[in-house]
Amino acid sequence: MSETKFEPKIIAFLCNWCTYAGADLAGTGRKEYQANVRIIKLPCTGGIDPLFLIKAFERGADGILVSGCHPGDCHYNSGNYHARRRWNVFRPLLEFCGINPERIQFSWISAAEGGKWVETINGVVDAVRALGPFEGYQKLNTMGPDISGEAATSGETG
Amino acid sequence: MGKKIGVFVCHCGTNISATVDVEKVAEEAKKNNPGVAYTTTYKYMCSDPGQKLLRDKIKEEGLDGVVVAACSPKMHEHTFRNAAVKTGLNPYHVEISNLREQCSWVHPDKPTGTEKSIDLVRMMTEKTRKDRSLTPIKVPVTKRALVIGGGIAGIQAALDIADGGHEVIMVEREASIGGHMAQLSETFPTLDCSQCIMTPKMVELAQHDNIKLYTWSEIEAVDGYIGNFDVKIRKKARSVDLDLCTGCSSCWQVCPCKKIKSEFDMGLGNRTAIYIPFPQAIPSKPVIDRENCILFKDARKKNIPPNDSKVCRKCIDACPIAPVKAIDYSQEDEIVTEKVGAIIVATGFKELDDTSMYGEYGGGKYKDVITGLQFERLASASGPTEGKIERPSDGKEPEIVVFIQCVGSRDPAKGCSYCSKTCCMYTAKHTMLYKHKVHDGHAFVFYIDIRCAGKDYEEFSQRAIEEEGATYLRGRVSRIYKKGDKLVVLGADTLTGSVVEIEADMVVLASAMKAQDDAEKFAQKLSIQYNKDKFFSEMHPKLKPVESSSAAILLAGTCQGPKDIPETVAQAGAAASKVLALLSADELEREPVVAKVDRLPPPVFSTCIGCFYCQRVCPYGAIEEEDIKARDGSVIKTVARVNEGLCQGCGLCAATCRSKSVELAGFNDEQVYAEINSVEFN
Amino acid sequence: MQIEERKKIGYYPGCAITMGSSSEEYGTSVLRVSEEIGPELEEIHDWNCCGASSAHATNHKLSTALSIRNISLAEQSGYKEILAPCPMCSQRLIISQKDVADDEELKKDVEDAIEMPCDGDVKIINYLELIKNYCMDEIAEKKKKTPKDLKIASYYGCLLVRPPKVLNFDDPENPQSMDEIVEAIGAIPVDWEFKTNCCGGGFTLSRTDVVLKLTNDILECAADAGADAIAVACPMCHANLDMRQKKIGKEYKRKYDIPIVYISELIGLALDLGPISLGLNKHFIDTKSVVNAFA
Amino acid sequence: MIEELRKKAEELLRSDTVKVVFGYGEGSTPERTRPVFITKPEDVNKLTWNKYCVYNLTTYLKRQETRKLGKPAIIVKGCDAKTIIVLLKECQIKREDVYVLGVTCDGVGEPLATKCKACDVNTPRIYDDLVGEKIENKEIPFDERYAELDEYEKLSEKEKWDFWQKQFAKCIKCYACSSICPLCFCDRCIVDKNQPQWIDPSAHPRGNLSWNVTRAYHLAGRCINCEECQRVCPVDIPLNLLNKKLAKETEKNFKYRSGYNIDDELAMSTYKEEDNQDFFK
Repeated sequence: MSETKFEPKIIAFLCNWCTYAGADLAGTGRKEYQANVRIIKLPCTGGIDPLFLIKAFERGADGILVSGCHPGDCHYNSGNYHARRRWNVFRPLLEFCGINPERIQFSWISAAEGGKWVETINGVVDAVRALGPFEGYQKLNTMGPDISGEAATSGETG
Repeated sequence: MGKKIGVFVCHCGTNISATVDVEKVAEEAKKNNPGVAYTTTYKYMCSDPGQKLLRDKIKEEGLDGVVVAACSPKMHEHTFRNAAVKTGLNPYHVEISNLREQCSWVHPDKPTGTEKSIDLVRMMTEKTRKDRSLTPIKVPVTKRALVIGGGIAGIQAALDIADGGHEVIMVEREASIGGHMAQLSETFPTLDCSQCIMTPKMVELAQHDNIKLYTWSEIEAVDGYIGNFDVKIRKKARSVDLDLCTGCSSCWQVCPCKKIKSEFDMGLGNRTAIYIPFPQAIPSKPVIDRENCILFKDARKKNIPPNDSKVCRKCIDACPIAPVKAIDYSQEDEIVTEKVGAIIVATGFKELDDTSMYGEYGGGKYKDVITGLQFERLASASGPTEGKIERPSDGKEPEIVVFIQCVGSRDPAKGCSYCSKTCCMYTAKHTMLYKHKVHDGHAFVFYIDIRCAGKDYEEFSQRAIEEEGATYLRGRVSRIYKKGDKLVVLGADTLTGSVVEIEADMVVLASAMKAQDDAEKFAQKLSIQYNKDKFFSEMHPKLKPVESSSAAILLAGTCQGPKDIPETVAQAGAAASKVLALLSADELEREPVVAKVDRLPPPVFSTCIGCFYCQRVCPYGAIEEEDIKARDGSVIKTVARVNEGLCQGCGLCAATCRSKSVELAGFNDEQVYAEINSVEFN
Repeated sequence: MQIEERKKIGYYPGCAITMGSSSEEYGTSVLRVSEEIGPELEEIHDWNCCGASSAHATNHKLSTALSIRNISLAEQSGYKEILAPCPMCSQRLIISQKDVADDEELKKDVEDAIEMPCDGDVKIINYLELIKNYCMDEIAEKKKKTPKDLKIASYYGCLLVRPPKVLNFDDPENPQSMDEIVEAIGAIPVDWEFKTNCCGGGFTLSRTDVVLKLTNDILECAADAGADAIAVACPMCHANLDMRQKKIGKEYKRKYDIPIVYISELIGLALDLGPISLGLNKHFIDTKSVVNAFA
Repeated sequence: MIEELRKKAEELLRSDTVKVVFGYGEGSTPERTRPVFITKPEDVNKLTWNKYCVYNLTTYLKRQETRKLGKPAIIVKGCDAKTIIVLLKECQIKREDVYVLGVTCDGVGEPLATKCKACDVNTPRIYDDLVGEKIENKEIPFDERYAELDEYEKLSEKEKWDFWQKQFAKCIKCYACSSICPLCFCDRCIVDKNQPQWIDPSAHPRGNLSWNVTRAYHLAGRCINCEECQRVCPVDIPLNLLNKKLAKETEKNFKYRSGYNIDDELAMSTYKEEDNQDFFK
């Protein structure tokens, strides 16, 4: 990444059964896409707490993608439906606080949709690149006393 | 002291190393990360020498956490975790960083790929730091099976399991086992008599030492989980003591209520109020139909115990058993509990009864418009006409019969879009049975398509057309109306593009196979899924066709979707074999990726506040309520607890919990936090 | 309560039943009955053709625009409901309304053409719906005459209940609403088979032979079921069954003398309104037997 | 009405139906009221009722110290009664363990509280006994109920961000908002969880956004709009705007209004197959 050009950092929260496998399939098919994404795998989109997304923004992510199984395909029957409810309220809340909804995107990508994964992730990267860095949030990090991630987890064992 | 983590970066031949500088990735993993005690790269980590390297280094370096940066965890997570186990390291301290499918193969630019790989390895290293040891969950197995439904599917499954040496409980809600197959006259494509092949199986089941049969009984509730179900069975009051009764028939011969429509004969014949559904019934012992028996009617009207009614006591007087009669008017429903390890659901189908749905076919008001099963009873030698084809209205032998296929099937306008699969074949069979009995008669068949895919099926339907002379017309029937004593059938022949009008003596609707009326309620009792048509859903449409969505609950026969007898029997056998495999072990081992609600020392006990959102969202009913009690037995608070046997590890509960009192093992809060926190942002 | 809820309803006569046209007795009797038992009907100002017949077969956009213009006019006058007694009209209006709701582009074109917006949710109802929704209690209350042994075959024809997905009115295969109205005025509804069969309306001028066969089936079935008269709610059905009855008889060698009456006329008779004011003198088949049954 | 209230309270205490009555008492000035906890029948004259009874007493149902007093009778306005419904649904109280003494109300506060401006629960929707003339509950159209949000929703993205940053910057993390909230009843708030520490508990601007967004989100489909959080905020952050926004989304998307119907499934614990998914790719 060059110093002058802004390269957004995207964190993607994916369900194990559909979208993670879809991203694998894109790999098997050698489908090239932009390298800005860091994937965090969870069993199900239903297991994604909005706190994860808040934390990702707080850490400096410029954009977030949440992706899981298509409605009706959830490995756990209804996890994605519950997740959809959650995002139905969480997304407008962030928007209301002045966070551009393009920075937080949702998709259904099945294990067979390697192509859709590539399209989606490229779409997210392009959209966020157009928006520019999420300075608003990132500025908060530097205001006031600095509490780094490490210090915040000081409760760890050992 | 922190963990000692080893990072093993795989070249995967050149699959990874061509576009990722693996050496640099290994080097960076160590840099600024005191927790990483050892890093290396290797050509093929998954090869035997690669695995040996992993094992050796775990031992040599004393590693208690491992990151393998290689292909997708879906490929070799299992391989590397197993390798770790051999060294004594708990497998859940091994994590995979996906450098191949999600990096080297998709980012051809080497610096870019390398940079991303460094990030990915760091994320996994941080997650590994928070990994905890997990032990597989062991679940004991009750070595008995429950089969719900005593049709051909249930009978086959029960016999297979019982022959395999395990006990089987069979529950059938009707008074006899046999199901729909016992009602059929002949079966396609061989035209052998259905009862001739069915009855021996019924007898075998009744006499099997390993099978306990509950007829006239229904499932009240199912609790528990794989290997450990508690089943409550409602034994409906039969009014007849099965142990005392010999089935001598004295009682039903004297019963004065003779005009009750026989369910077994699809309403075409009559039965008495104390009755056996059909002569070959198993058990061959009667039941009193309390709705229609005049004694019970009288007791209800006067609001007295049935024993006090004096209106009619003919059956009990006729009962030759002494000193205690086999008939007992005061019998009540009884609930029994059985423990089983696995359940086969074989609850079958219901034939569409078209009273309201098909107004254009008379909506049930024409006696001579009958359903497929009714035709089976007409054609059956044991049926109400003893096998003579006589139309219900006046007993006349019909000279022209019109068969209409796809009634209630493939008809989205009526809300049923699926194909019932068996009707093409049974309609062809009906035309043959009809022609065999009424030689001068003429059979017309209206069809959409003829779907006879099956061994010898196509030949069979061609025989109906070519040898037996049934006239097949491709088109739908728009209306049936009565004209004199004829039924005028208005239809289209789409192959000639003309309108067809047939004056028929009788019309047979190839009625659809529908899910049982109470299928939805039943599925909820068992926590299994069903589709839009209320047929129970299989776990996977291809690879797990007999498993339901709940572990150790299997599906057999038409409760899962329309199918014919051979298919039903095959599926029942498959379900039985799954049960036998399950019951072959004393204990089951399950992956420990399950949720857990925290428990803390007093006075907190648990941060769970007992709002039970987790319970409401759990797709498996795995969240239970637990009372935390003081020494004196008083309840301090009621909190949630996860039943590990039921939990499938989706994490819905954890994400729903506002106080984060529930965590999912393997994906706990600290692990996810570490992953998010370790992404390098500039 | 019901009186408060009741508002003026926009009345869309359409070409067939408006004053001076072939089926004016339908319109006349509808208005006459509503004067008596409500609800108040008000003719939509400046209404035009509904776009049925030739228009909808040749130019979808034109026919939609024609229909929508009527709806928009009604909307602007503040009506919440439109009564279109002719089922051809009510069906056209409803279908156009649905088409526009489903197709943004079409909506824009139509709005441009009629120079009016069409956003409202005015409900279009047919005559049976009007009676069922607003008048059943009033009929029971204000009924003055009960016909003696008058057996009526309710004939719905094709348009009142079809296509069911769009109209969503009554059971498309075995409708009951007209039978219930017949029963409410004290006549006897007969159970018969041809309630919803086609009368051949679309072929009335081009293929009279087909029409004769279809109408004969209907008349024959009604006669066999013992009907004294056939009740209709469609000017097209009426024309085919009434006007052609003699010719059908000749063609199929059976003498028919079955009065074809509008359901509105029957209600009017039960309310003791004058037969002439209801237009009962304008039929080809003499309606005297029906009128006399109310004596 | 005050007399009736006192009489009812006295009866309840005398008959030992309840051990304590949670009510409003006179405050230090005529414009103030304070919560009172009456345990003796002779003290019922301390109870009062006037337009300054703004706050929601149901918050005392979650507090250990007031729970210790035994079975309470609690005085609730129509708006407060909604809390009772939510607490019942969320298993925090048992119906038989609380005696709900409803009062009809045509608005409180001077000037009139915001929550009263589009009130459709003048008469409580749940109660054991009702004091005051029954008022027919109005139906208020959706738009009118959420009219307060209009001016904020109209803002541009940047204006919204700036507005809220200015507001959140004031936050001193005193947690008065969650302490007063009758529905923030966790034993351990997420902000107090430190392994890991999801939300920075210090008065740092970064934690401020996370805290305030999370607090609001945790009330999604639950908040009954009593506005207590906003009332007690020492730095005047308009917290209820966030709650109201979520209530609006919940109602719009799931046709659910918290605290209105005891038979409704809790919005965030259920789903419908036809739920909105327009924003999914």
